[in-house]
Amino acid sequence: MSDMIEAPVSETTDAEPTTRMNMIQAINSAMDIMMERDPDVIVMGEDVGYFGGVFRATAGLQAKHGKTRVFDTPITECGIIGVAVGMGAYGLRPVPEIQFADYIYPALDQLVSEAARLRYRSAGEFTSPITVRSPFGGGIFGGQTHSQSPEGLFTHMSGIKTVIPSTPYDAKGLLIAAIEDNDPTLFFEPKRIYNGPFDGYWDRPSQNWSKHPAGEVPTGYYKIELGKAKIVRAGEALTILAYGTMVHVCAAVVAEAGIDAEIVDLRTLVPLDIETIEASVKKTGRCMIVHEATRTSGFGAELSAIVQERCFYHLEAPIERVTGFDTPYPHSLEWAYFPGPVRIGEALKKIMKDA
Amino acid sequence: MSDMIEAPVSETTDAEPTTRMNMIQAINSAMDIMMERDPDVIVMGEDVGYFGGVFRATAGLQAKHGKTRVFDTPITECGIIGVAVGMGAYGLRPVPEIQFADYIYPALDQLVSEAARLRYRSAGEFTSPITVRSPFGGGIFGGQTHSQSPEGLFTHMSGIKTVIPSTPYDAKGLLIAAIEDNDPTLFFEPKRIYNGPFDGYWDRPSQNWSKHPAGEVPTGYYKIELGKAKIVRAGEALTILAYGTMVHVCAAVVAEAGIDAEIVDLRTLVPLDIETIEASVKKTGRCMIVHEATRTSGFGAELSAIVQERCFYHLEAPIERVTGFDTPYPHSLEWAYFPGPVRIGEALKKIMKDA
Amino acid sequence: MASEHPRANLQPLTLHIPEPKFRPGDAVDFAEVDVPPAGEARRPDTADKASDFIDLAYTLVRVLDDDGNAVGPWDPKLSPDVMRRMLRSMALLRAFDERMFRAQRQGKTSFYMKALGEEAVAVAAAYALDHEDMCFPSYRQQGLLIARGWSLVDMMNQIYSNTADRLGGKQLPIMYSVKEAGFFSISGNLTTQYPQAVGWAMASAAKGDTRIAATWCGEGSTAEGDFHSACTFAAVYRAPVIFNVVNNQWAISSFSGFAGAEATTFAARAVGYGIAGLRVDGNDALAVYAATEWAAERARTNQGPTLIEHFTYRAEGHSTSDDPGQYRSEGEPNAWPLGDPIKRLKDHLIAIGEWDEERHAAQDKELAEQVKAAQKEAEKNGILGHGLHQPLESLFDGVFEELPWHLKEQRQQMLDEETASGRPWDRKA
Amino acid sequence: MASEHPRANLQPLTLHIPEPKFRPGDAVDFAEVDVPPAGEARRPDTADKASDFIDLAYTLVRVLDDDGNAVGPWDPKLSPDVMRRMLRSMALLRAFDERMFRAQRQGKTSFYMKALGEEAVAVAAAYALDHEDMCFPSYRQQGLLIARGWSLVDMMNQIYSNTADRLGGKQLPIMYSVKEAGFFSISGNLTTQYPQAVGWAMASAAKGDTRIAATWCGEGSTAEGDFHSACTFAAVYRAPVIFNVVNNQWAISSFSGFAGAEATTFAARAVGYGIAGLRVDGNDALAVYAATEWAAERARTNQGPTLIEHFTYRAEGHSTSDDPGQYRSEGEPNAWPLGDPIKRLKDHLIAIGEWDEERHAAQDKELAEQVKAAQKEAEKNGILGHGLHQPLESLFDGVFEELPWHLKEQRQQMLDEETASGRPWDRKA
Ligand SMILES: Cc1ncc(C[n+]2csc(CCOP(=O)(O)OP(=O)(O)O)c2C)c(N)n1
Ligand SMILES: Cc1ncc(C[n+]2csc(CCOP(=O)(O)OP(=O)(O)O)c2C)c(N)n1
Ligand SMILES: [Mg+2]
Ligand SMILES: [Mg+2]
Repeated sequence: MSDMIEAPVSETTDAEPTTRMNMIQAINSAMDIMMERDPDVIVMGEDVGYFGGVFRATAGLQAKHGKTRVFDTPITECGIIGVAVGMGAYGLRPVPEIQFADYIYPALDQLVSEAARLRYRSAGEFTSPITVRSPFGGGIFGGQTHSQSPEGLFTHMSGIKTVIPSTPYDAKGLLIAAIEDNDPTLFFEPKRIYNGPFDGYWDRPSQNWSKHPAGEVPTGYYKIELGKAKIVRAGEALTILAYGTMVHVCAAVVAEAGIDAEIVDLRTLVPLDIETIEASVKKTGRCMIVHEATRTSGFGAELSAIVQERCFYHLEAPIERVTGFDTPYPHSLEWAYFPGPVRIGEALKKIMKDA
Repeated sequence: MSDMIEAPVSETTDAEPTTRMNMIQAINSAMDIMMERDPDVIVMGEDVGYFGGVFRATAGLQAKHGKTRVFDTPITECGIIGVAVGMGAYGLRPVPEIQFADYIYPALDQLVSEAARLRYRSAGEFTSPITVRSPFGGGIFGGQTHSQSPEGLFTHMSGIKTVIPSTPYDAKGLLIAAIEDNDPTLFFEPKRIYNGPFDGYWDRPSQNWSKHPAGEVPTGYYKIELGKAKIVRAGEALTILAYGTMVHVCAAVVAEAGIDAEIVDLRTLVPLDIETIEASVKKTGRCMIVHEATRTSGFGAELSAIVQERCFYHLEAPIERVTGFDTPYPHSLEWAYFPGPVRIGEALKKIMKDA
Repeated sequence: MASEHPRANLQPLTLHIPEPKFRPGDAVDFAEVDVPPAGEARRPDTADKASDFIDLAYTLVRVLDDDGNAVGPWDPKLSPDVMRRMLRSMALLRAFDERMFRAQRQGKTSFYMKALGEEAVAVAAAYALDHEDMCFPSYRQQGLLIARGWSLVDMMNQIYSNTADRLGGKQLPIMYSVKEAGFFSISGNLTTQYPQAVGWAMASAAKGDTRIAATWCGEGSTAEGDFHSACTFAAVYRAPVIFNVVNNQWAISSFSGFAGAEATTFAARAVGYGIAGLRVDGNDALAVYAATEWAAERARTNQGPTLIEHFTYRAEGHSTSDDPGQYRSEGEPNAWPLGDPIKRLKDHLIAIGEWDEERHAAQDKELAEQVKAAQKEAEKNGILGHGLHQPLESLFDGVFEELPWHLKEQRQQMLDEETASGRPWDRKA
Repeated sequence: MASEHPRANLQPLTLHIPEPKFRPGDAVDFAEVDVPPAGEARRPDTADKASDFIDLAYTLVRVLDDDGNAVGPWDPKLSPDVMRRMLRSMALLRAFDERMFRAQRQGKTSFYMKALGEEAVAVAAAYALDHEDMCFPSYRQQGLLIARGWSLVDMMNQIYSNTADRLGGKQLPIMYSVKEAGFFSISGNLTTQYPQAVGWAMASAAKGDTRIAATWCGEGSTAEGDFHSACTFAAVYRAPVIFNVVNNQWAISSFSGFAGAEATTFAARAVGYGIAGLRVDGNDALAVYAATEWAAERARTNQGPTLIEHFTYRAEGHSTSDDPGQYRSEGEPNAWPLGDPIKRLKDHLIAIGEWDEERHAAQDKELAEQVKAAQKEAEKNGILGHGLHQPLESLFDGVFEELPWHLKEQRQQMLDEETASGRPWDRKA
């Protein structure tokens, strides 16, 4: 399936030289480059310092940029974000890590009531140019508290942006854009595909980024504009909206099913690239939305609502949501929860029924 | 507008005698009765004890039921909910208050990762039969942090129920049902209509519950099943889905516009009364969703998505969402934010355009 | 393992619920409040280790004695001129509060909060800090702005959410933000400013800057998790920050026992983290000044954070939405043993021959006039609820640096609504 | 106000970033760790006020000396029989950990966490508590279950998420829930159990019950806001709860300095709240027992909460996902001055003539066999990833007491998916 995703060269502003990176390395490179370019960028979080993070995303950064710019923190997500907001108000550009997205809830008040609201309530006197990185999503037998996909929550909160990459190339370019952005951004990293794209067939051998075109990543600086989706597969039969891991799962299913789907990788949930979405759905007349998060009030609900509002008269079948179930993330039945190829395939059949 | 909302007698299980209550009194009565019936019910929260709550919802309860059962707490929402979870695990049935829904975020981890997940993760060994009461919504010049409507967030969280009354009668019956429920329930109280129904015309004189049929409330025990919506106005032209304050605003607008709308007061967001919704939309072919919360990923998104999925072939016009804007809740421009009669009226025109 | 306590022999447990000494109708007697004599507390060197002066978390640093003398090692030995300016700032704050409280009662705005009886806490701290130091206040430290000479008219514009409100009517009255005066945007959510102050201080230290941060919260607010996060971070990185806990005995209707005051002092929290802690007579402007100056000196010399409990009393209701007569004895404010901070500093200046009652009365009159004039000026820009003071479209300003398409659409929708409606809003008001 | 510190004269601030003494490759010398002699700490009466024994938060309660004697006022004077049972529980825990760690390495489950080197903390506490007292553990107190005689097979079933897992495969391995053994459901989110324990204890007190609660978290986890909420609530209502802080020096890769250990002890947090605090040699089972017994006595007599810091050392990696060789010196575990808790209790029993090396070796062999047998038994019920051990539809059990329609629909959807698919899952596995 790796060659189903287009090579990304066109977006690169400064594309040479390139090298093979997995998503962790690409994320690491984005932080490294931004710390080189901007002395105000600092990296902090639980275990991110000497050790380099439990997923190694910050490996080597402390040794290179020093302890004052890359450091471990106390285990208080509330404190991590609160302190980052204060640093942002001073003029720094903090990149805090929340070790797992499941642990972001203690920080919610500082994110929602503070980071997201500071510019508004102070009429721009103070801002929160912070980028919160956090691995999210399941499929790693992580159980209830190492698997959640809470991205939908943040899309309901005015004043904060939400970004989710699906490849090393995008991860680096988007993370650089997020760090440069002057508003708070949540950067959720699909940990299931840190090492390689996952096609959703958990019982098949896993792949790695070295054979994927988007695993070829410029070593230098480049960025991908926030708010721009990417059509990873052009098609006419239906539009599939997805992000993160599910982009790859959808691509695999579509390939196996031999359906001419247009797959849109949203990349940024807020602000959403409505133009790309609208154009695609108006063209295909059908829309499927796929995410791993629980169904009710997940971001798929917003996507469905907005597509319906804008493309009502073009729709030839009901918009389908394919999602995780409305249960906590289980351990042993992880693959029964996961919106994998079967669930997507069934929905595809349904939506294409009258086509 | 008061007589547009049906008298609720049919639902009363033990309806005599009744008396006039505003919503605060009805809520107070529900707690009082449950404390009388069940020695395990306890009430706690900031200022709820001696003083009886900043909105007086717990007035008199401490004097009557004693300090060990009704007490003030330290100002830590995380602690209030965490302690309530522990009490629930012991076997009590706590009814904690969060003073304003805007202050629920520090408690999010205890609500989402603990209260909502305890039954699941312990396979039923431990449960969280807690009912979290919290005033929500704006229209009282409360500014950014006394006006928010965060209900949508909780509907995304498996394992928790969300209930929102729109009348004193419902408030009492639903609160009793929530307290008796063995799962955690968020009970959001639309503070704008504590004293009387608000029709959205902020520049007209305000009403109070004494003239509204649903202000006639049984003094004794009764409950309203969770998960059951209520048709507050039957109609054929379109279906309006709303809850809390917005039920009254919609009723007023519909009356002024002379449109034969069917207004469904959801009353419980999770679990949703899909039967009533589906039947109504299939009948009318049009659906408008109204809430005060910010638009993107609000509960209206879920409603729109689910209605579209189930009623696609019956829809004669796009489903319209009428909501607050995607901004923080402002102070001076409160009425520009509020989805009042004009916004609703414009949407009505749009949705009825081809009818 | 053996159950060594057979249950039948055990006494039933009981739950302790704190109860304040006095409720409405009770006669008040504060004799149990421990007030050590002024001048008694020792003053450690600012280079001393926090563990060497733990006792200071359990006493009261006091400078002004009952006879108006400034005594003991904490006497900051301020010039009469500085003290007169502090006195003036406190009096101005009180006059401002009085007038704005009344303005709310007159329906000119939606909300107000006074600092009556605790004027010294913010004002004296502002004098002891550098103007460049950054303050992260709660909602009751308007004294910082007044002491830093910020424009009363500007504050009132915010209170009225009027056309000249720099915050564009977006915030609840009194939730100021004044970057120019080193005053961070006030949040409605309690204690969130604490870790933010630590972050600012850490940033300052990381950059080799010389500015420090100071933050304030009420005793009730210390219970929030943010307080703990802040203290932990500050202890770990030795952040140059001053934590002020304004223990004014009440948190809306809940007395300080519900924040833990029955068990120990709030300054003792510092001991728990191994950081410097001081307990100060919050109604003694010279003590507040001295403690702040000392803590600032520690911060500036990389000795790290200091937590100062200001022992004071909230002499008014919590806010204009509150009626304290419902839950506490009306005798409390007057019986409070630490007196009135303004009167105490005034008495001292008089005692040392640098002030007199006549000048004070004249000053009060002058300040009342000043506030009145400011109010007049501010009201030219409008009062809340009377006309539309901000362009409707400004509702969307500042959600993000740049408006994304969906907010542009919503803004247009709002403008169309207005056009379509008979909405009685005057765009130009 | 005058800026009394012209900026130009000020020294730039610096930010302190804690650094552990030793990193990979460093030779380890723990000479700086202050280890007071066993028997030295005084033992206050359980009725004493917390403020009367603040010193105990800064020392180490120790009973077992270097020669295997039990000395001083904290000696709980346990019968040899009880001590032998404690020793056995600790050895069983170690054998269990070893085997399950290996099972994870063999791919039989997804995750495991050892308590190596800190066995005394949970085991001795379990012996000192009543069986009916309620425990709110973190993920490293499996020793409580073992000491309370809970079934190893049942624990392993949970670790394997197999057909006999009472938790239906819903939880990560080791996240036990055993109501019958007074062991609360473990959460993956750190420190959430702290306020829950307080709530349980408050409920017990409100009901006039006689049972108390105990809770545990790591030193790293004390930084979470929940810790603070819990201590505040417990102080305010004098809840009958024991707070245990297991200071094993490391939080994954972060040494205790990032939780504030450079500034003070973790037991000192108790002082901050005015509650009782003890600092205990966590590798001394008799000291842990004595401290827990003392704290339980306080709780049972309405003296309120006690916070006990257990000074110990995490001798293994954080979990099977961790390689401590990446961030700390491999010499640390062996150099740790407080020794091995099992060896220390064994030496004591030998010193008093109640045990010998031969019996110990025989017991170790017996326990290894016992664990092996249990493992065999448990594996009959399946291991993770090999077959479907739970009915698919059980995925939906327990989200709510009763399944609402939308979950019923989703359950049906899932079953239909399975039917429609060639999914290689054996429904009956
Ligand atoms: C997170 C949060 N919870 C609750 C409130 C409601 N509230 C506003 S002020 C207040 C009391 C604060 O008391 P204290 O900290 O003592 O400060 P004081 O008002 O005495 O200055 C409360 C409970 C809030 N604003 N934010
Ligand atoms: C809220 C939350 N944040 C972060 C984590 C990730 N995490 C799991 S264990 C751990 C370290 C805990 O260290 P400590 O409290 O010292 O306990 P120990 O592992 O040493 O027993 C961290 C950061 C988590 N599980 N929950
Ligand atoms: Mg107070
Ligand atoms: Mg640890």
